[in-house]
Amino acid sequence: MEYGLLVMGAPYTSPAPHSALRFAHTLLAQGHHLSGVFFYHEGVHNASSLMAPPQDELNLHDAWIELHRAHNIPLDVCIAAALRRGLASEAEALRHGKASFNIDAPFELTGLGQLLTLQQRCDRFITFA
Amino acid sequence: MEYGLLVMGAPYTSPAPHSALRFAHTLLAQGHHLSGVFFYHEGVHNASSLMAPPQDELNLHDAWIELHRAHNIPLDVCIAAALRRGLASEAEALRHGKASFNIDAPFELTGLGQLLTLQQRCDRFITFA
Amino acid sequence: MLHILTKALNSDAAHQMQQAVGEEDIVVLTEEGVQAALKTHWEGWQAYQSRIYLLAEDVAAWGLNTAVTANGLPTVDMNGFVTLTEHHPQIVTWY
Amino acid sequence: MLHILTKALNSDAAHQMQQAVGEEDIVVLTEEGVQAALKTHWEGWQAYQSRIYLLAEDVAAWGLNTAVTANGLPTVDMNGFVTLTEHHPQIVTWY
Amino acid sequence: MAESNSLLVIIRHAPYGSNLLREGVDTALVAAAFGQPVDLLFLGQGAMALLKEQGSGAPGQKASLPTIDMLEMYDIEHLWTTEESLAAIGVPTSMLRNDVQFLKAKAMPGFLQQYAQILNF
Amino acid sequence: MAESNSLLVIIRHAPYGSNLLREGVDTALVAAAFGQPVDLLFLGQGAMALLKEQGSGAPGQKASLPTIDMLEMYDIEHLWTTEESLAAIGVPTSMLRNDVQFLKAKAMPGFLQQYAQILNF
Repeated sequence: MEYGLLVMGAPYTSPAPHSALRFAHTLLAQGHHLSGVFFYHEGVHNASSLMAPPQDELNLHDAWIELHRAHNIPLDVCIAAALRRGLASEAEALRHGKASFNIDAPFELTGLGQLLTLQQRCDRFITFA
Repeated sequence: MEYGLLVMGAPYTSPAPHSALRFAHTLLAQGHHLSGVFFYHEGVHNASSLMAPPQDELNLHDAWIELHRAHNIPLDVCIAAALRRGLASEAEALRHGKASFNIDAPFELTGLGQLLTLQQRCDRFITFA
Repeated sequence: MLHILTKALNSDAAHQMQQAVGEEDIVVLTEEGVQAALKTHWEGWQAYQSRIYLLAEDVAAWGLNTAVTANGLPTVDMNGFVTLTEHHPQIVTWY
Repeated sequence: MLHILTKALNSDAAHQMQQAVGEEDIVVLTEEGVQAALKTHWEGWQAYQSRIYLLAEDVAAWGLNTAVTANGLPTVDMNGFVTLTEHHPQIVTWY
Repeated sequence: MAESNSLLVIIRHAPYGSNLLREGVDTALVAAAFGQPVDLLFLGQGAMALLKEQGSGAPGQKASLPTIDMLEMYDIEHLWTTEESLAAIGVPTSMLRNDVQFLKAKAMPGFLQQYAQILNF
Repeated sequence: MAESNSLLVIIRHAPYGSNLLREGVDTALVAAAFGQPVDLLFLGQGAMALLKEQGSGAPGQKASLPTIDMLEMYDIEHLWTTEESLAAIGVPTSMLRNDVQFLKAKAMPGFLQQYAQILNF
């Protein structure tokens, strides 16, 4: 089956990203397909390349990238939710006159239309929050 | 009197930073002194220089800097809470091999000792969360 | 002691605060806590009579001015809130 | 429909979920929701009998294995959770 | 609401307490702009967004009323809540906007099943 | 606990649900390292951190038990909770660590007043 995931919890504050990652790996191991993960609300913080947790804790940013590399899963981040919370790609940083940025490929800033398209395209759509 | 504030809520998710800012301006207007603001838990996101809310909304990062400029208020950010949440100064970014950073003066990364020192030094210490 | 409640009355924060409030303590309801204006039967209104306040700016923001006036509930503005903190060395926020 | 509860039983999320669960619906308790293992008198255990599950990994993490065994409560592991979602096109998370 | 792509957006958090009301409404607006049939259901604290007087906005924060008003401009006409939600937060129906429709909590399971998709905020 | 700089750290949120337990305990550890007398009070969901069995940690997250065990190494000996908190979350005392002390909710106002400083997590 075609799955889509919506992640609304922040790393190191909500257990939701951990649950979402485990769910993603499990569904893939069962032979299902994962069309994409959409990060919204506090979930946008999962995309931060500046995340530097202690070495004995999972780096969630890196864990999502690993998921992407192994299975080519799109990682879409709501642009409006991201910008107000201090997350910007190089292009957005430039547009807003910021000197640096913290969102990089494979994470992509995109609009809410992407969330709705993902939900409609998938057989199953699950929120982690 | 000598006041200290602890901010634990994130901008655009919790109303706590707004309440803290209003409280700070009000106590200063009454002739009290503000020894410092400590940002902990999700409150560390207040320090992000990459924050870019829509133009019709208050930029909380800039509002804190304005408070600092007008009254020379120290703005301390818990370093452990910040690093795991994707907030780093230039020095910390370098130390963790990150290509960019999002915490700049007057915000300062510091340890929890600073929180306790602030609380002990102040006549009144108030948490916004 | 001064207690600040920032969450609704059915929250864990509110229940824990209610156990912590002493006989001389003051209570200020802010942010989501101002929804208490709609609950005139809440036992806190009786238990903390003349030492409980709704933060006026938050009452207005949450659209509760009419309810506060109709129910004759006590408010304090941000200036008054700061003044209350002057009189209480211990201040605890329940969130 | 499949309902996922990630918060404790005294939360707004839990109360709202209880109103939403239909007679053929399935319930999975995850994250803070696994604390339901300590509340064997919770009406949900009766109301959703044979269609409610605790997520096993979260039960272990929250230190509730003994309680779940002692009370004979139904669990599902992450594999079983995915299988449950296969059978329910509509999935709603209460948080 | 029998269309195969109909969406229900459930709002369960109060205005200003978090950004969830705003982010939920934004999702509904985008869905409507895409031509997707969309309704809103306000539960518990979310029903606070339906107060008529709601308007000034928390100091320094954007008011939620204009956001709710936008729904009508996008032809989102059905704003639902439950009588139980209003009772729980102590809001009499006289304090509500005129365009709110009521559902009994008992009817909720059947109500939810009408929608192809549900998003919970 | 009559010292003028005594600190009470109140833990009110469950392990893993947020990082508040961890961040509250870290604050207590730093206070102790600074030589400040510090006690902990676990209320409501916070009392979940006192379960004996607590130990595996949410998958991918660090366990909270070692953090709690650290308290003893820093000479923080007083871990308080209330009987009402345990009743509310349904935890019998037999499930708790042995070093927990009990307070009646009724006694809480007097208990809090013993401390020069309180931090609520």
